[in-house]
Amino acid sequence: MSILVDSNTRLLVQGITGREGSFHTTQMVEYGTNVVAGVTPGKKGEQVAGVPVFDTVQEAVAETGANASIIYVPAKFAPDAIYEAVDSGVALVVCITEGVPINDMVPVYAYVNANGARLIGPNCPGLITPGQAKVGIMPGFIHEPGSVGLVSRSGTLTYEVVDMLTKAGLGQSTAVGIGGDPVIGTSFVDVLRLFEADPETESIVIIGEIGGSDEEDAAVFIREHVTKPVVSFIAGQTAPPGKRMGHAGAIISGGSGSAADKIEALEAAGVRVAQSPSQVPALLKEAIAAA
Amino acid sequence: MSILVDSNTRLLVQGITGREGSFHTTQMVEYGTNVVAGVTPGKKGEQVAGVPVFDTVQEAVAETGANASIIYVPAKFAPDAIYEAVDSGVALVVCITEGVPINDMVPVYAYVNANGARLIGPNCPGLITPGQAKVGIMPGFIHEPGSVGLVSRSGTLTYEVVDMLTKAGLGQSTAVGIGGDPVIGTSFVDVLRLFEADPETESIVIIGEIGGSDEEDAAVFIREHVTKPVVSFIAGQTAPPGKRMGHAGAIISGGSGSAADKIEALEAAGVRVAQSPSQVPALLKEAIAAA
Amino acid sequence: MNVHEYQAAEILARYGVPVNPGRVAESPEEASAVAAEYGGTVVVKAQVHTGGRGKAGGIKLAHSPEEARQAAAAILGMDISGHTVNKVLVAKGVAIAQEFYLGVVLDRPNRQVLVMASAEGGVDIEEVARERPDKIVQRRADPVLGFHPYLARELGFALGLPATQVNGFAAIAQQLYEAYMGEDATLVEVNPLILTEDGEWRAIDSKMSFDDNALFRHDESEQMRDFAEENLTELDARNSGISFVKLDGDIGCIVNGAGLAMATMDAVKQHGGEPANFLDVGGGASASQVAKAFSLVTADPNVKAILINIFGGITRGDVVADGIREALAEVEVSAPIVVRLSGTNADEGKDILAKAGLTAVDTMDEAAASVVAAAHSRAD
Amino acid sequence: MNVHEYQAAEILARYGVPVNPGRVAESPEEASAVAAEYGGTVVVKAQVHTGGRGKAGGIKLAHSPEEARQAAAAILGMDISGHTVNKVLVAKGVAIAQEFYLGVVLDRPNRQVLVMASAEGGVDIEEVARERPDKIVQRRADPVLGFHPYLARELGFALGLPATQVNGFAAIAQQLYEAYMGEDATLVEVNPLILTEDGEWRAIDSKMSFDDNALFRHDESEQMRDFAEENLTELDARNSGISFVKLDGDIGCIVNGAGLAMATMDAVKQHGGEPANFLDVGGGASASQVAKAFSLVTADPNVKAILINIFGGITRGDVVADGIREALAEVEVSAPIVVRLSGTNADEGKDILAKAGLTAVDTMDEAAASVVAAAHSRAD
Repeated sequence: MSILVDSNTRLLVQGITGREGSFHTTQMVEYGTNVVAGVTPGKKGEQVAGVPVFDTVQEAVAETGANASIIYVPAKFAPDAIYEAVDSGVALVVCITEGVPINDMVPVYAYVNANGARLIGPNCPGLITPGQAKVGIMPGFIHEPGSVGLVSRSGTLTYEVVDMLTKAGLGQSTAVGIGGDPVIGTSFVDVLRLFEADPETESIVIIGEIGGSDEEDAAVFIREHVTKPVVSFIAGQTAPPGKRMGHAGAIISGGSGSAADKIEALEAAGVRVAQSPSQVPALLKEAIAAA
Repeated sequence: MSILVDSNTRLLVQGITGREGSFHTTQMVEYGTNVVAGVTPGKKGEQVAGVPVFDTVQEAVAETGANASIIYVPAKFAPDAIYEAVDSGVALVVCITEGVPINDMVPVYAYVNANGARLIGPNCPGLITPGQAKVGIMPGFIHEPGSVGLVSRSGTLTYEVVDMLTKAGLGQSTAVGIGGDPVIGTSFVDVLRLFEADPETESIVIIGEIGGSDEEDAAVFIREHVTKPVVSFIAGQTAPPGKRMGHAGAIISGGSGSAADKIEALEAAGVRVAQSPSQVPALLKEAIAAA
Repeated sequence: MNVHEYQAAEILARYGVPVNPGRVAESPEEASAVAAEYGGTVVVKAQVHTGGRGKAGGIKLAHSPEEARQAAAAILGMDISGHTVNKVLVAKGVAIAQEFYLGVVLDRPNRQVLVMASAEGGVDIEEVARERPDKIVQRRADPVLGFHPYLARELGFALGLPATQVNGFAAIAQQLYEAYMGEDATLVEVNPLILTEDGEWRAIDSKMSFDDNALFRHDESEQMRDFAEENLTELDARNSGISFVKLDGDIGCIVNGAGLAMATMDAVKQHGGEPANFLDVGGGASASQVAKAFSLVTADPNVKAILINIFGGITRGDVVADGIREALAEVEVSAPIVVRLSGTNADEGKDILAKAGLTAVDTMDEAAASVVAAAHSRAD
Repeated sequence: MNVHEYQAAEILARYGVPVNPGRVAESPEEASAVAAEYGGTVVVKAQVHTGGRGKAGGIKLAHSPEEARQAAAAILGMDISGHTVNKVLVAKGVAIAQEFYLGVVLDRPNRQVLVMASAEGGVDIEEVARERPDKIVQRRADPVLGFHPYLARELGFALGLPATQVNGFAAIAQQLYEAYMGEDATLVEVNPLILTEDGEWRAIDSKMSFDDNALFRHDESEQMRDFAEENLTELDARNSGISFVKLDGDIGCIVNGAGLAMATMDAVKQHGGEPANFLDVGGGASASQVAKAFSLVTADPNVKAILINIFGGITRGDVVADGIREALAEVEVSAPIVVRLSGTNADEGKDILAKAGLTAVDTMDEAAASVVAAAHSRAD
């Protein structure tokens, strides 16, 4: 098993003929992801990396049975693309797009949940179940199948940690980048719940960063519901308050959202928190051994 | 039994201190309805017909356990009153108010249903379970407890029919006025489903009128799901096309919504359709005898 | 409330719809001047609140200012289905490559707003809906989130538009939806919406109706009301809280409640009479309401007898009877009056009426039979 | 993006909020003229994008035009937490009966918009939230339907307002919400919102921040940007797609990815150094991006050494290395450079760098240790 995506995933790419969309479709197909369809309005009949292109999601789903979608359209059009996917019955929607206005995401979030779908992102690298499906922009080759469930708000920092895990012989069940924006579809807690329930995930790594209180919420959830060993790293210990650190969500406001608070909350929940990404594999082995 | 309201109904009146609200509260209390609370912002601490007044629905529900609400506020404020009731956990909301803009009711309808509540109206006389609860503006004394379930889009026309039923010895389980607007919370079909499931309702009377296709939908539902005898009367056989007959919904447009179409559909579903309200009791007795 | 084609076009233009240029004219000279300004061919169209203008000769092509003058002269003053033409729209001629239908309406059964389109434009869409329903494509707007851009595109693709024309079409579909919501319309229709030979979208004939319940927040729409097109009696009635619709018969009806009023008209008809009107005095039925109702009904010279049908509910029968008595003291009514009074305090009401020389009956059928007889005896 | 108090007040006034009269002045003379026009007492307030103006002496009462002139003279040019005061707001004095807090923010955990109020106005609301959370009342707007009027009234009643003041308060709460949504704000705050002795509501101090992601649809907000308040280097960086935040240390950082950039700063600190900046070159890391990053980092005279940390993902290590090489050919960099290259094509990248005279290390920790050592050796 694994969570959210696997070899049964039939992936649709929204914005497939764009620069990003076509590049990453090729990458995903090369990785072995079952990419069944793409959508770009007006480009029906074209192909990208051997994947047929349709005008609408509805049509693409009807023709190909796509059950997951990844979105590479510009920020201005991303909310519409999410609504189109959900309304067409796509159960898992991964929005890579960066820069979507917060006020657009608030109703999107409510709608996706009310309709029983799941959104990952926006402003995220996507997710990967090594050896089965890469649904995102992460470099596939650094991953290895295994039993570590990884969830992160970041992109390259995740790759950094994954690379270290793989080199330490710790393969991954699924690695999920939930995105760095203030309003995202899936939270740490959502992913933790899935990892806890997944028999193939035996330990968990959480890569957090400053801003918001998702890590604190995760700590509460871990204390109450997670039985598997958990290790964490929180980026931004040196970030000054009130400044946005790249990610729209990475800002310490009014004294809340600091790395210190998050680390304290996680440690109080029994999570081993690494001082640097390089410590993660050793801490994880320690946690697994102690479990 | 009965449907929707009975002696367990704990009624809240929104707009209780207004002219309409206070008059009808008195009438409902005199009928024996269990009116537990009223709301008019800023009038907390007052009383109307012995009923305590609160500033907000939330407070009224918390203090009195109200489980149904009736709304007498002006059209401009009625949608807000419905949202307030639903958000405060009131399961049944009856909106008497006339003249609510259609575009305001479209999201209200979706919201009420998404939240598992039920709305009757707007622009309706309310509903009554004789001898137990009068939740509306109908004259109580013409009703008699019994086994006829009555549902209607009209006000005084319903009273006309109820009066004849009572005089003919045919008491009512519940009589529901669903309202005359194009967008109403509860349709004929919704009420028919409840009557069909209610063991104390043994026969059903539908009072329809021109406009829309609710009667045609009711006919389809009756054919497929209703086992109890049904009699109907449709008002507006002489109404000219394209003109609004008082009710915002009573307009024959583009050749659809005519009384003839509705009568044809109902008769095809095995419903006896009266030529005038006065024929209803006799037709109903005939239908009951035939069943 | 309805507005004229040229007014609907003005509103839609504000929402960005590419409306075909046109100007309204109230005289042949004005029409000629507009034609001269545009140059080339123009279309002169009667502005009336009814369909079937084309068949009635209310739409004419004109190839010169002089022809436009003549066309306007022929159309102005014309009677189309009972509507007198007081204005024409002089619209620029345009080379049509393809005609479409695009409309926004309330989908009553689903309580949602529906956007409909068809490649069978320029014809009666209701006929298309009946006879070739597969030629109509439609998408429902989310009741809260609105009409998503992707839905507008889906309509365009479903019409079989070439890829290059889909975005232009989708934009117009969204503009029509925005106009529907923004103006509290009950109908927005462009028929035909065309593609010109140059591949441009143009709205050729626009139509809008508005929700009367929402006019309180649309002073601008209210100001578009064409009183020449409205039945002034109906407007007058509405201002008094009375619903009134003029009909062709000779039996005036005064009823409390819209459903009962319709049923009363039906009863009159069943008893061989023809109702002169629909009239709902509303909930209160005070003396002044009843007096107003009498004046509305008696203003119709065709009325030979009057039926008052009141079911006393919250409104008490004695109060209504008082209202009738007082109204009759104010308004002179020569036609015979039949009163039916039932429900709350009906007996007390009958006593009051008896003192005023009126006899009230108990049932609607009795009252209908009696008023028809009275009318017939006067007609003879 | 932040705006000044006077700009936030201008925006809120457009939404109907009863903002206390005030005018901005850039010289003591202008301030005096505004005071003369208003008459009576005025308040002269420093306009800077930072809190703590009161404590810093940036807010002064003035009872005459001359006092206003003196107050403005004292405040203009003042440094408040590193912000130079270039403008003051001269606001009309008002007799305060009661002070409130009213704000609209994003409730991140619930992904909804929250309206908060407190009868403890005029003080630091975050302190109230921490120490007396029961003094704050809040309601969440429906994510799709918005902030219902009843919710605004509930807030008013929860504050214990007299019945006569609830509607006025509720209207302002809704206006603030409308401004939040309409302007794509991330914060709208009035603190204090006051009741005057005459029972009138007045917004005394307004604050707004905007969602950078939504500025594309708000040219007017963008035009309110006060470049004197912005770090021009940060703005310049953003225009090149680079996220840059100036810090106080001496080790310049160039990293791909925001999370990795933060982690890199943390690693520098752990190894005894102080980062001079946060810098995320973004996804591409082309030669021109890297060159731009170099020029941003080297513009800081404090920078003693530079750490480049690249994890090649979709971005290939050899491409980044090429970028670094080309950038170094364009931009003169005197500070020592430590490169860490890992991931896709890292080995090819290292070869390229070696030819350019740069040695790349494998891990972030190594790189951090090495760059800190380099900086320290230069500092000595």
